[in-house]
Amino acid sequence: MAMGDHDLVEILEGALLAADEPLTKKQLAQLFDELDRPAASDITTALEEVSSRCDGRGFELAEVASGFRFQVRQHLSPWVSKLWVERPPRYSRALLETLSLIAYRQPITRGEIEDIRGVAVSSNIMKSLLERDWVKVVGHRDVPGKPAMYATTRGFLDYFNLKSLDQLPPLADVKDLETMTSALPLEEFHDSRDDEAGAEGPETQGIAVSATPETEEADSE
Amino acid sequence: MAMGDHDLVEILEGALLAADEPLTKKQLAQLFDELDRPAASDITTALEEVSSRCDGRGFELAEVASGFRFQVRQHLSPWVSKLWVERPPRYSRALLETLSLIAYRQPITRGEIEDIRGVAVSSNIMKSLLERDWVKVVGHRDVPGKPAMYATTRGFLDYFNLKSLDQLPPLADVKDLETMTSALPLEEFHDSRDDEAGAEGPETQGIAVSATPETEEADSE
Amino acid sequence: MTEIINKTDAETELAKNEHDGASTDRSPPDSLRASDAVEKRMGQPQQGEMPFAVVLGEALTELPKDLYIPPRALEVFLEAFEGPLDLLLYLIRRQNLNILDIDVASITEQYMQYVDLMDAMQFELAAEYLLMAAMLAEIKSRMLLPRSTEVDDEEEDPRAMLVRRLQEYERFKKAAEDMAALPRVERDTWVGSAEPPVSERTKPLPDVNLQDLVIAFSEVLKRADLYESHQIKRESLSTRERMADVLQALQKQEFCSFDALFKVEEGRLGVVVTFLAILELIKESLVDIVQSEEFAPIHIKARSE
Repeated sequence: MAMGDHDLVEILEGALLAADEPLTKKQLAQLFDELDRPAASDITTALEEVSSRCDGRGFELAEVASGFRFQVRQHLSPWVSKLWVERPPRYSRALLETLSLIAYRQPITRGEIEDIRGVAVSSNIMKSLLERDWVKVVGHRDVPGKPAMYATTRGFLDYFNLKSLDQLPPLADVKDLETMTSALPLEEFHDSRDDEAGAEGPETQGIAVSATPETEEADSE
Repeated sequence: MAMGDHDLVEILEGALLAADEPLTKKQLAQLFDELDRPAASDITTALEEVSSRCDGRGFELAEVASGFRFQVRQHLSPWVSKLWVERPPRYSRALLETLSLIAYRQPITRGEIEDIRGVAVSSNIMKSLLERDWVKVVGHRDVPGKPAMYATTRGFLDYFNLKSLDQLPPLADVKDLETMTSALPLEEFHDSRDDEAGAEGPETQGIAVSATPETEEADSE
Repeated sequence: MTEIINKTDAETELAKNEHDGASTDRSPPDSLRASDAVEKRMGQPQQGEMPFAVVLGEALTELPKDLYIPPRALEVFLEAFEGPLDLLLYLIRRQNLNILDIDVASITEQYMQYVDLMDAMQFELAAEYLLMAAMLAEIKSRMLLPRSTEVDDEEEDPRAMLVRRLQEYERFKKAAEDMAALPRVERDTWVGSAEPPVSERTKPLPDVNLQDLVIAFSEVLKRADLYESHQIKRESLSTRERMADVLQALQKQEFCSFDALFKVEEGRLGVVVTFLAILELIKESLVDIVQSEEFAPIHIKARSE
């Protein structure tokens, strides 16, 4: 295929832009049939032209260990990096449950959390909560193994816009929320409440723990 | 961060080159903080500048279905294609016919494709098309068996360098039924032909008349 | 038509064969010229509609030479066609005929020849072709019969239907060819990309809203309720919080003066809460309370420290 000097520059530009990896001069030369193959010096000259054409543009030709590549100019990083702003991930249910137990039942050890949740609490969860500075170790329980006791931090209160733990919503509110959204038969609901009230002392009434087996509603949240 | 007009063009260039996917004007605008965000018209103007800066270079700014991207100029493909040892995948006629039916007739079920092609569509073809992300299931036709209805994706348009379905090559015209039957040298079928028009469902009628949706699309090009 | 055939190297033999076939459009070989002539005559309405045109049709049963397919090539040949409609289109186009002018009788004969070969070679593949053959035969037979207009009121002209199917198929066959010619990523163009600048990406942290937290708590309590027989009791939150505060204070110093844990500015309620917290901590064996002698200052000591 016929190819003038002008084309050589274009071909190199196209190839460098299309390639996923940096290209060496040798690789660039091999884009051409043997008969048409430009001399190494021509490639060098053409690459200089490619480079100078990038003046004032958002990208530049860079030579790195494995060859030549186009790269976006570093000073554009503040904007270009926005391309990869990730959507915040979501916390697992296990983490939220652990956090809620620490919030409502502090100080609490990991073992106690596990007893209530009925499953082990992964170290990652505790690590995430500590790193987020939502929980802290406030002491160690004087039982074998001296397990750490966790409590929530000021940072936790700040994040949730609470002045103190008193302001954590009482569980009764949750109950209302569920009553509104669930298709729970009303009688059953009342029965379970009555049973509960009967079984508990006055102190426990406020918590209004639901004894209904329909525990899955909240999953849909 | 301060940003002049000159920078806007550079930022767009950098972002378009750094992104793995085509970027829409909206996505480009979102690279900027709200206070700094350029108006849509500024982005358009800057993109025009980006495009004109590609004149005589080995690449161009292209607008495809999912946005703007830089791409290598087609006339360079003889050289640039040498970067890859493997030849680009070839697609069978069966696959392309199936794909074209989905493209021009979407949403369409596999059975409808088979009716027109007069031959079964292999599961492999549907699988390939789905895996390549060229087609997707957009619903199920409300007939026995609830067959899936297929439509093409943005990925399909991007791959074939199209901005929208309008840009598909126009579908060849079909002589309408009148012309067709008058050309039939069969007088004895004359009567039955009258019934034909009445007996046809909306689908077959669409084929016969020239005002079918797909021809409209093609015409508008 | 040649592009259909010239697909793979394996088809060379066939392609050569078919090249002859395709070229009949321009210069039909002698073998075909005769049949062309017949077809031309048949194509004229006055002849084609004569019931006894069948005689001429039968005369065509002698296979034109270009129809011969070496058996080994049949498989490849069939792969070159996308089904019965495609084959039929090929037969029509090879004779440079408009679909609208097809001579069913003649085409049926030719089609049957292929189907016969196919039938012997690979029966499974032949099924769809056989169906078409049956349809062609039906059309042909109907054309041969004198027909009363009333009888077929309910039915569509089978030939018109076939022609329409052929036309429709041909449109999409063409569309597929057009689509194949569109500039394609990875073949005709490549998406340009450059190394992105180095960036210090900060990973955003998940958001949680208070309601999620409360729901999580109610969930876990409900579940605990199912696991255990005892009821979960309400704890006074402020007491719990204060317990944590006391423990926190005790972490910093080994002993803490009992008085120092109370803050006058919190008022009576604060004092009560703190006192309850300390009692609870003692009950839970989390702290020790130390008093060296009567009325001496009371000190609190974290037990685990």
